[in-house]
Amino acid sequence: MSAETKNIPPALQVVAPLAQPGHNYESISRAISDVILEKPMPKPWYATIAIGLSLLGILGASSAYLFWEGLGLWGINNPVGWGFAIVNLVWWIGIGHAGTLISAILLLFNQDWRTAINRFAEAMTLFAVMCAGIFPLLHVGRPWAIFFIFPLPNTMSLWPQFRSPLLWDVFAISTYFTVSLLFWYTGLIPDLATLRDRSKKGIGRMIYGIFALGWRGSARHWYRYEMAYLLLGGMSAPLVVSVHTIVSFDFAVSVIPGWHTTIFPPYFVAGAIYSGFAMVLTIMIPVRIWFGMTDFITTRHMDNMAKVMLATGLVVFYGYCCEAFYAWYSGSDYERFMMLNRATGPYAWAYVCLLLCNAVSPQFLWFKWVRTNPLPLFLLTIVVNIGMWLERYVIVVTSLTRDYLPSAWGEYAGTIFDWAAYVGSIGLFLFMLSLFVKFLPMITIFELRVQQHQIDNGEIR
Amino acid sequence: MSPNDLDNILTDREAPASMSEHQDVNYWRHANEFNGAVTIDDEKHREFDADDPENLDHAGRRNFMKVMGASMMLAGLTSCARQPEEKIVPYVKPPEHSVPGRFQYYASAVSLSGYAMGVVATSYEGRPTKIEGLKEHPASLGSTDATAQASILDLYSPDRQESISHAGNLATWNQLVADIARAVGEIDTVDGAGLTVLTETTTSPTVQGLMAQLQQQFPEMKWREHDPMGNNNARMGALQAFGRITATKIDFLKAKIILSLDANFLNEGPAHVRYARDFAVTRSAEANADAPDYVAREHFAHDEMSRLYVAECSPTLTGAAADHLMGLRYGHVEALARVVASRVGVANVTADPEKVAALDGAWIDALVDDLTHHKGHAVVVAGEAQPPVVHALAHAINGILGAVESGLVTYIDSPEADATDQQGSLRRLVDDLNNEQVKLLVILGGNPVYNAPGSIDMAAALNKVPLRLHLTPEYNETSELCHWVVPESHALEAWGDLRAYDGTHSIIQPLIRPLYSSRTASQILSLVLGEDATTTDYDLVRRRFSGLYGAESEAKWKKALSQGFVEGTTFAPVSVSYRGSIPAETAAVPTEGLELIFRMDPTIGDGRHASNGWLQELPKPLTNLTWDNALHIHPTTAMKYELEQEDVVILKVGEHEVRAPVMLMFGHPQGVATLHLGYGRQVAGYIAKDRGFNAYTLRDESSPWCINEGVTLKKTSSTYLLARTEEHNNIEKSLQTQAQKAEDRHLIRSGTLSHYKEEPDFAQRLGHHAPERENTLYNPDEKDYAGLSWGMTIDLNRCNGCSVCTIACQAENNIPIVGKAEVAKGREMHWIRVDRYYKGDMYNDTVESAHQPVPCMQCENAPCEPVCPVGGTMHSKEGLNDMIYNRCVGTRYCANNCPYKVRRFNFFHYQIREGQDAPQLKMMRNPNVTVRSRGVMEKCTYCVQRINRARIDAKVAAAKIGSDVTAIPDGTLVTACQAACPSQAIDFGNINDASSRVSLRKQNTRDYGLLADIGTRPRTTYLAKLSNPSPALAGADAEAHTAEH
Amino acid sequence: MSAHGHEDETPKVHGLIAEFDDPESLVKATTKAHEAGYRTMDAYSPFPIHGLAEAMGVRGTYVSQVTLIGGLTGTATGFGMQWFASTVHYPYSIGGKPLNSWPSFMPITFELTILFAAFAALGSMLLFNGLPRPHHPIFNAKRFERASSDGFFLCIEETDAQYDTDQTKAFLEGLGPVEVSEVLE
Amino acid sequence: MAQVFHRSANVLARASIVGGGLVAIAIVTIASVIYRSPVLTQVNIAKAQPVPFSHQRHVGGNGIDCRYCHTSVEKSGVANVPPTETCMTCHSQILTDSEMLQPVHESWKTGKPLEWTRVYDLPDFVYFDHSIHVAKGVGCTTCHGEIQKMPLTWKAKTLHMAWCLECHRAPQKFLRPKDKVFDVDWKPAADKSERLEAGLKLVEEYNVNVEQLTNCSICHR
Repeated sequence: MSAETKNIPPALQVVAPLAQPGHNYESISRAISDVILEKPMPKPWYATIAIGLSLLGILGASSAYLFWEGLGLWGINNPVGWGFAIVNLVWWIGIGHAGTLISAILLLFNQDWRTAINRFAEAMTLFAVMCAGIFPLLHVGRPWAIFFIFPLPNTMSLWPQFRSPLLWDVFAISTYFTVSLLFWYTGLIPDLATLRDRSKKGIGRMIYGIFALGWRGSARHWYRYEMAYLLLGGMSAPLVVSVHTIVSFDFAVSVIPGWHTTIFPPYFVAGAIYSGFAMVLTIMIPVRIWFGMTDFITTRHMDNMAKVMLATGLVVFYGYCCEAFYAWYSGSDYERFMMLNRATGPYAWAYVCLLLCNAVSPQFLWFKWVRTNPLPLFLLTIVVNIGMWLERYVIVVTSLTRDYLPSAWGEYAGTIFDWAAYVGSIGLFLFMLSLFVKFLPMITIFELRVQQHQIDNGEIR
Repeated sequence: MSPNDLDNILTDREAPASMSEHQDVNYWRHANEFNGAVTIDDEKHREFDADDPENLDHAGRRNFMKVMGASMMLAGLTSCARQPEEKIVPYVKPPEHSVPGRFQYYASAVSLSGYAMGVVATSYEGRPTKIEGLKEHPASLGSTDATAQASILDLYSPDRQESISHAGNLATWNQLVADIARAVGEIDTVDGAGLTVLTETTTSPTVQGLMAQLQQQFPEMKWREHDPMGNNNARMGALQAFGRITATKIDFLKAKIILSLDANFLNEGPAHVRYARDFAVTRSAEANADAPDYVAREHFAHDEMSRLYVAECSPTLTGAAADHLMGLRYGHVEALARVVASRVGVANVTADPEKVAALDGAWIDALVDDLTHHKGHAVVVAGEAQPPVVHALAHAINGILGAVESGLVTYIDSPEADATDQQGSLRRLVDDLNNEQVKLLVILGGNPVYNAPGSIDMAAALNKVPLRLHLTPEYNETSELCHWVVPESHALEAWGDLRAYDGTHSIIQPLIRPLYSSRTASQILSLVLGEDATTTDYDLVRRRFSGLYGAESEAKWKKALSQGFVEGTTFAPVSVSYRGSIPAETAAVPTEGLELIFRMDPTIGDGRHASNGWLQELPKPLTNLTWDNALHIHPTTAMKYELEQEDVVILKVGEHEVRAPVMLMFGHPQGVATLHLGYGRQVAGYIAKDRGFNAYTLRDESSPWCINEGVTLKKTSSTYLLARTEEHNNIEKSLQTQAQKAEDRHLIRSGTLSHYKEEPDFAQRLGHHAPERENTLYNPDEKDYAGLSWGMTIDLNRCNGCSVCTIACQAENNIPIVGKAEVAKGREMHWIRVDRYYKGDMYNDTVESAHQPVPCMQCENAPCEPVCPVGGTMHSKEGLNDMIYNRCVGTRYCANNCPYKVRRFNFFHYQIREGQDAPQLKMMRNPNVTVRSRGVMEKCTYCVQRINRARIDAKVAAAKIGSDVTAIPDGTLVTACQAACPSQAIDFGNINDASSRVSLRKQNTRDYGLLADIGTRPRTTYLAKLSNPSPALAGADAEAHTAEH
Repeated sequence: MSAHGHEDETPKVHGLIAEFDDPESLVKATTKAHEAGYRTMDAYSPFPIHGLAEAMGVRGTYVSQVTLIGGLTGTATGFGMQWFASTVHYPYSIGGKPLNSWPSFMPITFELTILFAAFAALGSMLLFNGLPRPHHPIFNAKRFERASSDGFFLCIEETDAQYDTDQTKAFLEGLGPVEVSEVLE
Repeated sequence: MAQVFHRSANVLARASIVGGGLVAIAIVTIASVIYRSPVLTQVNIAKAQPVPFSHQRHVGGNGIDCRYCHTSVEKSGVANVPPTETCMTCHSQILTDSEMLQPVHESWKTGKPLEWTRVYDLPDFVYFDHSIHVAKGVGCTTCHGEIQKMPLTWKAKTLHMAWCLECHRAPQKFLRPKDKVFDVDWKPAADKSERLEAGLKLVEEYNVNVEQLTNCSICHR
């Protein structure tokens, strides 16, 4: 069937195509499943998993020692009760948001270009949330009593305290993880069937078979399947917004100057998407090359993601401005001093860096050249990742070191154990990603087929 | 058992006991009724069996992984381990009058630099657990100072000398007896020539009596005294003024104008607790007599307030309390004394005009004017650090000002056992030693090798003595050089007696048998006397007692034991006459070069408390420094020497030198530097060893308090961490910002008396106002606190910042020390801290500072509560902000969200860390307060254990008589901090009872809530601070004082 | 064909299967089959094809309704739990807030709504689809592995009222398939 | 194409999904059952003691009042375990040469205390006060069970917090007239409503501040 392009809007005619021409259903299936079933893993993959594993080791060792000795090993103190643990938690959760956004919200907005990247982004979401999930456990003073925060049957006839934002977090994050997992798995079922049918080895075939649940591509099944998939997407959209809103409540609900502000929910969500897209790109740019996915993940995708980053980056910048403005406008000495101290106090360096990373650097994304060239874009995403970590650092630390009573002011600096936990979590992330690309299709095959079908029909290009 | 039993939040396994009505004399028992006294073995037995939670503490730690594994494995539903089996070990014969599980109270006394401080000691199942003030005792009036509070820790200190040793080997009492007998036998032949007894300042009648016996038996023996601080200048001053040594007693209740010549009378000296109390009374003026909480004062009108002038060369809390403060060099104090003396009309006193020129004329004019216009109500107090002549001048001025007639100043015979010139005494001792005239040296307490002035080589001198005995609570530098080292009994485990600053004869009675093979000074003396070696401390004290009171001694003794002191033994005034001869002024004061001032350390004293962790960790007033001493200098002076905070400098005087870290201190006189004595111990236990530097080595025998010539200061490249309980980066800048913010936020509200009279509610007008209770989404009436409802007020006008509240709280609530490193990280655990804020221009020679004790505010809208995910902290019906340790998982969210930052987190298991893990420390713990484990948040709950005890007792009592009113009489239930506070700044009680003291205080127009503007509705509120500047000087000062406007 | 050999009685027939080489012809064929009155049949494709199910006369599914019910259950559970715990079971005063401070209960209520709904959606989809079903006769069909990459199949099952081996085979061949073959149980 | 799975796999697959759920529930249930069982709570498990002291004999048989030995129960938080002296008040006359009582006589001679094994052992952060409970009409047997029937003493209740709260939330269900506090044979009215009514009257009469009883600081400090 000829690719007639009459009904393509001229604007799209010029941009890169969603997929390189010359593919058909079979070639698509092969291209992706062969990575798992046939081809050997590229060298960089071995490097990545090695790094991941060693960092993971650091995480294990440092956590064990932490559990044994106590939180004193960290830099936290009075008045700074929260440090790296919370910073990392918020950072990881934020990163997670891109996945759900791409798979759910773009699905609802019917954005074709999500097809090639949503599987990967969703996987990232899951792993990011896992990384975030380890921090509450490390963070509490008595991890062996952490079950107190779940509404479990107990002989004390006690309940958790439902007014606490931390408890909201527990529910929000665990729900977020579960739903993302279901969503992701639902998307996987048909591809697992493909792998089942294409793999020769008995064991692999077995395992893929088990998880494919006996999917056979029946029209009736597809019919309900699409309905369920749409519903899950519909639910994930508000969920993803709620999660970072609730995370921001940890701060917004408190009384601490610089935390107690209503701007946080929207500006946290924007920041989350911002950092999420940055991380997707950071991972995607090398991966598409290593695994020869350039046919399906084209500059078009990078261009679009970069645009989303630019948009959310601007929202975040707007958030910073609002913070400063309202600090002044509130007329409250506490707020004004907080802002002043942020900009000129002992942690000014962090504030300046974060402005450079999050407010200035994204401006480069106005240039198409930056958006469509892997290297500059890759570097820029790294910068943004750092910037977003600093943002949380600034929020947590500057406010706590200087709040109401000058006599109770303090200082904070992470110790080696703080850093160990942080890089350790990155190790976990890399390790999980490596396993993912090794054993599961990194691009949704059946949706690519749909896309191919539409391309063949000239509905899109 | 629930899983949280498993981790190690555990407490001494006892049931609640009573703290109620401990003022009631009948509650105290005679220790000699207490003959069933438990020995250390029984104690060990009871303490360290499985029944002791602390053992489980360790177990808990050992099984930590198991426990964690367990709880996690079972998803926290259950824990797999069963509560370990515990034993109950009842008495065989129970001691009389003891009810298991209830406290018993004994009236006794502790030594305050040799003088008596009356105390009530609490005993639980035979172990002392707490010390409170003795209401009827003149030196206490129910309060204590920090050292008295902390002396309970000395009893259980792991650094105590436990057994008699000879040349470093364990020895027995009998070997000692034999050896001493031999030595005494030898000197006996020559009337005791060669026998020397060295004591510190003591007032013990028993020791006095025994010494008298000794001198009788051995006419040639020598009694030498050395006390690194003491009050020798006062003695010599009296001698100079009156030709005889007397003690000065000041009745501050009569004092309207006070001039302190470098005297820190609020925090130092044998009477400072009493003086602080009386002074506070003279400060508590009220705008109108019908102020609800106004208490009439004998010599003062309701709106009248004393005025305090302080001239000092090193910042003290007395200076901080001053209405007019003058910082000057050491020598100028004498100049000031002279000029004041001559101007109030003391005959033939001259002042060097050159020096006078260096002083602030207006200041002196106003002062002299005040003094002369308040004859009979004006007093001059001279500081121990000042030379005798200044004391003499003070006596002269007081005479002229009629302070003596009015009874404001009373002269009495010194209560000391042997009031003598200790400076001379030390010199003679050293000469004797060096001339090898001493054959047997008996050192009773003290540590001369460490704390003798550097100009004396005590070690070398000592080594010339053939036989040396040292009676000491802990093994120290002196013990190291002595053949015999005998552990000295603690006041809570031995019989003894002391006199208070006014001569009151106080009895020290034991609550427990000596934990170790310790002896008392009296026992050693009786040994030297060759008495039966089994003579007990009890025998000796009784003997002396009957010696003093003859026939009626039996009755008096019984009464004294239940009262803690012998009634009517206050010394009668002696009439003395001023000899009117003040020698012309001595050498000029060098105004160039660095001047070194030596001061007793504010917390560990002259070093005798260096092994006390509580005092080491108590932030030193004004500097918030812990665990160290330093070279305190003004930032400007520092700039001159290009020094910064924590730089290490080498101070050299003569051939002696020390390496000292620099501590910048606003308000410190320019060109002057203060060194605190008492640090730099080399031979000591874990707590004291190698902390700070030993400033004694720079000290000179002839002028022990100041060196103003030949001081060289060399900056080194190294720095030294000083652990302060406030933020560390750039102290100068941050202190300024802090001062500024404290001002902007109206944290400390203060005004002048005159302004207060015009605008009685000035404090309440300051700052933003708390949101109206109605301004809420919710129904504001849902919370009502019927029945009991607790509240607290802290009167900033009374508080002088002495920090005893912090230690009292630490003792009452089993609060651990965390050590220097942790303090430096900002992890100190004190539940009530004393905030210090500077005011005005920080770079003045003197700077105003205010103090604010901050415990938990028990906010009604507590920000900490809603954020806790597990309900580990919530509100009680009595308005308390409860903290439930065993529910806490340690998210630290509550601490973050506390605007007052009064919550404390156990970052480690501090209770069993080095220096804290000694088993005997467990005997000290308050059985009614949970010992917190690692990972748990903790904080002040208004001593809820005392509240519960009082409530239960009241209810049980009511139930007995079938009444339905369970009244807790106002004032019978006091918090630990309130009980200890010398100036009674803290009031606590039921705010639903309109007549309770605290309610009345809250109705005062000076009452305001800290940060109330953010809507926390604190239950602890503050009363604004007042100052009373002289109208003559009002100009500049008044501005600073009312800077709030 | 796995059903062969190890069963001694002649294997049962599952139905007839026709393979087509593109989505469009599969849809056409299915429509025709439905018009011809065939009912017990199913079409198989490597990706969802719009109109295919409709062509077999599928008219809607209850997945969405079940999801809604799941969601509402979640709401009830979430708020109910918090309300019961805070006002009935162990009421205590927290920071001066009322026992039933419902605004603070909203976040958890919302999260549980989503959680329950998500499980309902996936669960009902699997349930109605009769999954998991690892073994299915259709897998016996020739070249059926291509149904998960590029094969398009229509299978009229033996249980269909109109099913007749010869006629149906003829009918299917009339639809222009690549190949028609018999599927055994 | 060949089948990947055998027919039986279908049943297996569905079974395992359902089974998974059931197993999870089972684990939770079993765990909490074990947790509440005597294995951990030690309820109804008699403890070996140096002397096989029998409340059955002393209370049930001889009808000795609780306070004769546990003297401090009305005055103090702890109801003391009696000193050897108390035992000797009788046993210096009775059973003076009994093998069983050897340890008691031993202790009396040597002055070395007996070491009893604790039966009722609250977690150490719980502060229970006997005096107030006794004063407000909580009978001994309410918590200590039918002590007069115990040849060796055992724990009658779990001492779980939930158990404490049963009474702290609704004392009317458990209170008894003060004069019956030490009466081990006292039985509440058989009829439930009658019992509650009586209880409510006592709560009123002894003015028990019920809403305060659930404050955390009442038991935890």
